[in-house]
Amino acid sequence: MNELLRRLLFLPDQASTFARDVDQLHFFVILTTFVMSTAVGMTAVFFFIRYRRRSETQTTPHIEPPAWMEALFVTVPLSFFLLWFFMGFSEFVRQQTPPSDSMDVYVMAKKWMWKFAYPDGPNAINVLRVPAGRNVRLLMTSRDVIHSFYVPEFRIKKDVLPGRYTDQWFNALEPGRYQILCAEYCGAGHSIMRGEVIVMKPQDYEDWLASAKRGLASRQDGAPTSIDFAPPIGNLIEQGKRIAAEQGCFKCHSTDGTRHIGPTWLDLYHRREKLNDGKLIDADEAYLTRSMMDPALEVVDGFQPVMPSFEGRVSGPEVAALVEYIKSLQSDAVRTGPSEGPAYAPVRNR
Amino acid sequence: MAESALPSEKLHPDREEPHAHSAVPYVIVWIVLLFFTALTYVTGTMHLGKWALPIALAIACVKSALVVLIFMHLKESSGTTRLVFVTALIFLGLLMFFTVADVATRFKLATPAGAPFGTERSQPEGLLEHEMPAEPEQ
Amino acid sequence: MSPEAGLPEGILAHHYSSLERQNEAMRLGMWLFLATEILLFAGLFTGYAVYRYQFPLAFAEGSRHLNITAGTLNTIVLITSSFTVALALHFARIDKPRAAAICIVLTLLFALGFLGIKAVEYIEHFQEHALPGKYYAFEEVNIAGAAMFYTMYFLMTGLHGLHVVAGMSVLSWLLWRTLQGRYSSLYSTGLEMGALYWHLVDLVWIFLYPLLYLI
Amino acid sequence: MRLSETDSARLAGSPPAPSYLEDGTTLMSWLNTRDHKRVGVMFLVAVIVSFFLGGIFALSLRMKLLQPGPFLMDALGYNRLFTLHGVVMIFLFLIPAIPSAFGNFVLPLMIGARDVAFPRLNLASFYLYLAGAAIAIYGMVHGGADTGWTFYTPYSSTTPTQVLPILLGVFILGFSSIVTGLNFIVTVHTLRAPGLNWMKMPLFVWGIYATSIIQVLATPVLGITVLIVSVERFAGFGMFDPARGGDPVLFQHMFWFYSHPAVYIMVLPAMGVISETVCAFARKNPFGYKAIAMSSIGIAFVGFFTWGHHLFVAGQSTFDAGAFGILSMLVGIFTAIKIFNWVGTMYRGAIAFKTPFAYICGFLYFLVFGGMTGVALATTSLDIHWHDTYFVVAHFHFIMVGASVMAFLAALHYWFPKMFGKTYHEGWGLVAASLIILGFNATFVPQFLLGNYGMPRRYYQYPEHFQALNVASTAGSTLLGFGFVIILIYLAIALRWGQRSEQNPWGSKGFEWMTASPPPTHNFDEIPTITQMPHDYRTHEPPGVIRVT
Ligand code: HEA
Ligand code: HEA
Ligand code: HEC
Ligand code: CUA
Ligand SMILES: [Cu+2]
Repeated sequence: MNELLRRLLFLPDQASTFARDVDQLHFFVILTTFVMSTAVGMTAVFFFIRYRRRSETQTTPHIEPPAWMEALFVTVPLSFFLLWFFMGFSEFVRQQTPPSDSMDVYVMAKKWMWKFAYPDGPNAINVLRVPAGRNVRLLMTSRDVIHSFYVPEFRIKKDVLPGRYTDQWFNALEPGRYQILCAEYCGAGHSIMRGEVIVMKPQDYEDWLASAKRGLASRQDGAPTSIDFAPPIGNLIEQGKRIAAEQGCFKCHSTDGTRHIGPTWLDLYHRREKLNDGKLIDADEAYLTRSMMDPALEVVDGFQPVMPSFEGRVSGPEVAALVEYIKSLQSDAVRTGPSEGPAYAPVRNR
Repeated sequence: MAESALPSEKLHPDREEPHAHSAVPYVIVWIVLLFFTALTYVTGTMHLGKWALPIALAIACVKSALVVLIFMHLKESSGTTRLVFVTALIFLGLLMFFTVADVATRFKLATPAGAPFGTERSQPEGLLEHEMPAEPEQ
Repeated sequence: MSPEAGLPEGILAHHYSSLERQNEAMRLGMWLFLATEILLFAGLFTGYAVYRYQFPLAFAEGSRHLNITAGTLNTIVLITSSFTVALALHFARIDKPRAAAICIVLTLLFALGFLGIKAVEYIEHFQEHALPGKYYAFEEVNIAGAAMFYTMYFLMTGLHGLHVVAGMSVLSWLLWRTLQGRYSSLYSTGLEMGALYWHLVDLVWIFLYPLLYLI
Repeated sequence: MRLSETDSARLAGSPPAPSYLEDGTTLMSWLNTRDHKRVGVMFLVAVIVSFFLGGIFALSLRMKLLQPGPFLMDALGYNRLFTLHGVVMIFLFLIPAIPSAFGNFVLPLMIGARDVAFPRLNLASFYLYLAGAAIAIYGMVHGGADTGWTFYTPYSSTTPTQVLPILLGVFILGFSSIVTGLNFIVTVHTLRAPGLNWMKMPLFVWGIYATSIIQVLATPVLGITVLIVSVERFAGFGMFDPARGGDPVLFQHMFWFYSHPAVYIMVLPAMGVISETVCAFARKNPFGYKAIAMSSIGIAFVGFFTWGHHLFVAGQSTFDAGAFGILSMLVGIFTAIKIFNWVGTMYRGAIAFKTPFAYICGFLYFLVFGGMTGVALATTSLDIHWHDTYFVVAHFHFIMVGASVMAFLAALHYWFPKMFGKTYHEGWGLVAASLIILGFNATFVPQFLLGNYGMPRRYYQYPEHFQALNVASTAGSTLLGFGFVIILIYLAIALRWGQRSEQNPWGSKGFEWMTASPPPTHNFDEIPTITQMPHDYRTHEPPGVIRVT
């Protein structure tokens, strides 16, 4: 029965612990909807047939409904509606309350990609790997505008807002691959802001995590996945990272906030950078590019003008990739360490 | 086309405003308003902490009630106009109530300390990140 | 047409059965309009409430750095102008158009005074860079949410200021009509409407004053 | 039984007054009119033009969605199109459609008034509408906006498209809406004919009255909201900008505080139309007059308490979600009361199946289905899956097209003879009606399924497994489009070459039929005194009673 209705209504697979419960109520509500609208429509048709106008001068009796009937009009729908509300709301509260043993993953959304960071391990772009059968809590924020993290098979969705964290949780039943869709309009790339949840056997997941920690993760997720729609922008960032490594930028620049020969790239984009002549400057794309082409022109306060010019050494697209990569380095995107950062506060009432 | 007016509704000048012949109530109200202004100023500059807001709002409500009832003649107006005014206030309260309730009942997680400064354009002009004062505990 | 003796031409529209009806309609319409004004400000009050809830310290700090003297003075000025406009209507209704006109002039002067004081305050803010949103660079208050306090401050006083200006234009027009002798014990609805609007401007300020300056 | 006989008997000798259409035919006599009927007609033309404009946008959207990949236009083009479609359909078409066009025309007639309370303001409302439309269209031509009709921040405050003129246009259109509402409330309060007490008022008047309450009380909040976003865009005040400590969810609260009640602005007048027409075609008194009248006020009031159901997954607190969830359930009840009473009205009636009646049947079915899916969406846990998918799109098109547009069409056909004194071709009317109802189902039923399937809305490209349903939907929308074109054609023919209609071709006892069709400029030679309930079909007496005084 469940399977039949699910297919009839075009509902996707039920791949999380919520899905079945949500669908059950869904069937109840939608079937009632069908029954009621058909009943109303049919009654109208029946009345039309039964009470056709027979002459142009026909008169009709004056009929007022008895009070009990009006009461019925109120109480019957109301009891249905309230029943749905209570059933739905208890389920809703369950969905909004992550269990305390959840495993945390940080999600950062930006135009138009998803970034995942595990508290103790790697980051990944557009691919979220989770073990089957574990409670997973996503702590989500956005870099720019509102996005919404949606996995139809899990029946979960939650807006991802800039400037604050939202959370949601799920427990995937079976290993498999499921699409992540962005469900809040966020601009030209909204419809291709897709990603993938890869649900793995718990053991596979542990293996992957271990290998990722050994530094292979970036290679794994950098390679094109089976999702053909992976937005190019994700690749641009990966490219930038590669170029930076090839050009030796990392000899002088760190990406984790530590000061080296050059300033760190972490949070560099749109930083208000103070130059050695005391001027404040907004580290926008133009400035980043200038810094590569003519580093001596604007020297950051407290640093030596030792950076070589890369004019002619990196091509236009490569500069773009580098800038894109630097832009992607934002501290709350890549949060490492135990998940007790600013986002973490135990959910109350538990 | 006034001929068509029903005879019972003949044109006649305003005959409301029983008190309209005296300006005394206005003067009294004015003085009372000034008094309350002084009162709210005094209590306001005392910084009464938790009580500051309720007291200030209570005084403001009394003041506005005086303006509305006497200056704006709502006291003598028809029931409909009163209803209009009250409804507007109800909806004002409604918007404020549920919106503030939302912010007030969000889980802590949703608004982590300093969260508003968690994004790229976050730093106030002229300050570098490490110079930024942390948001005080509320 | 058989208007009451002395009633100026064209006051009673053709589709009303009596002047009383028409006045009632005008009054109801005006109150409905005032209701829309209240809800217009409702959005800003809600914003204020939300951010005050989120940044209590910044709002306290911000409000302490406003010029309380100016604010209080403005409150007194505005309340008094409300009083004079009420008197204007009163005098018009007891057939003293000269007195009414003088009261309106007084009201206009008070309104100008209000704007003047407000302008002084604004200039101060500009000098301190205590400006809203992205322009905020006020050295003395530098905690999270301080810019938001000034955003709300400028939005609320700005919108209120616009209403003061609108009210002044209405009052100037009413002054003209009063001098023409349009308002008398027979008919004073136009003036009444203008006065109602001006009282609303005062009403909004009665709340803005404690919310912005005192807490 | 026609009033014109009594009229002419009484007025023997004096020639009948010219109709409002003949009272001056120059352009200026229209543009500078104070006559509520002319203002109504001008609004009618304007909203129909807007509807076709929005419809063309809709068809282009549907054409693009034939293919999952890029097709016909680029992403930005698509995003602009659905924004413009939403803005035009809602602010330029549906909100003014019934109140400003038909409300203006028939409301004063129904309450036996010579005009609305403030005729000049009424004309001003029309010009505000034109000004708002002009500015919005300027924005559309110069790049359009790509925010969706909801203008969510911070997207709307940062996108480089022309959001500002559109916002400004919406702001001005809001004023137009407020002015109309204000005018109607005052009209109903002060200009009812003698004898027409509140409990005798036609149900359409109740519907418009309730709508006006919402227009007056909700629209200002939209005004201030779009104003703040505008300030945000050109001056960076940051009230909704998270980078400056602002809360984007606050914007959503303020937006929906207007826009949820606004959906009742769009449906209450439609319900009023149905209350009138169901009585006229079933030739029956309204079953449960008081229940229908009072539930309009109920919707207007409780409709203000449910806005948070658009924010269930937006990061609103669970407390608010629960509160708004249960309050949303209460609104449904008022609609249910109305539906059951309309069906009850048909009981033991004398039903004539004319074109408007076809739309009534469509309306009933679509409103129940659309409304109940609304309740389903308000069921918090279900909304998580459905939010911002095509299920929502289908829900609101079921109500806004399935119910409101059907009611608009019913009104157009029912009052066409009243407004223009012409009759249209009944056969073509029924053809178009069936085409529309069929096409409508074919367009939007697949969208429910798409939503279930998980297709988010505002998607330019979509995963391939959604294609079949999208093609079905597009096919349906073509049918729908043909239906509307047919209507346009036969009504245009009727206007030009149609037969003169009788004063009261439907034999209706709605009070607006008390006077000639089309009515004279001053509406009534004598202000009637109302002694009976509207739609009292126990006798053959003409609607209302004229007492010579
Ligand atoms: C005219 C327009 C209109 C109307 C009248 C409604 C009416 C309702 N709407 Fe709808 N809605 C929209 C237009 C409308 N809506 C739009 C435009 C959106 C999307 C906006 C956007 O995001 O762009 C939307 C979105 C929307 C959402 C948000 C979905 C989401 O984004 O996640 C919700 C959620 O609760 C909702 C609920 C409701 C409810 C409960 C009603 C109720 O008023 C319905 C009441 C009616 C009934 C309930 C039917 C009659 C009942 C019976 C006959 C009872 C019989 C039953 C039994 C006996 C069991 N609507
Ligand atoms: C009153 C409101 C109203 C009305 C009447 C309609 C009418 C229609 N709407 Fe629209 N719609 C909205 C309000 C409305 N819509 C809103 C608010 C949104 C959300 C916007 C947003 O996301 O911000 C939306 C979004 C929306 C979408 C989703 C876009 C997306 O999310 O990506 C779609 C897609 O199918 C759609 C389709 C249609 C169709 C096919 C019609 C049809 O009913 C239209 C029928 C009319 C015609 C077809 C025109 C008449 C005929 C001609 C012009 C002649 C030429 C044609 C032929 C000869 C075939 N609408
Ligand atoms: C020899 C060391 C060195 C190498 C190699 C180097 N840089 Fe730098 N870079 C510096 C120093 C030192 C500064 C700070 C002084 C200045 O602004 O010129 C700097 C500044 C910058 C800035 C401006 C940073 C800020 O905080 O304003 C950017 C952007 C930048 N480098 C990019 C690059 C890129 C891209 C590469 C590789 C293609 C690179 N750098 C390679 C030393 C280096
Ligand atoms: Cu991200 Cu839509
Ligand atoms: Cu809603």
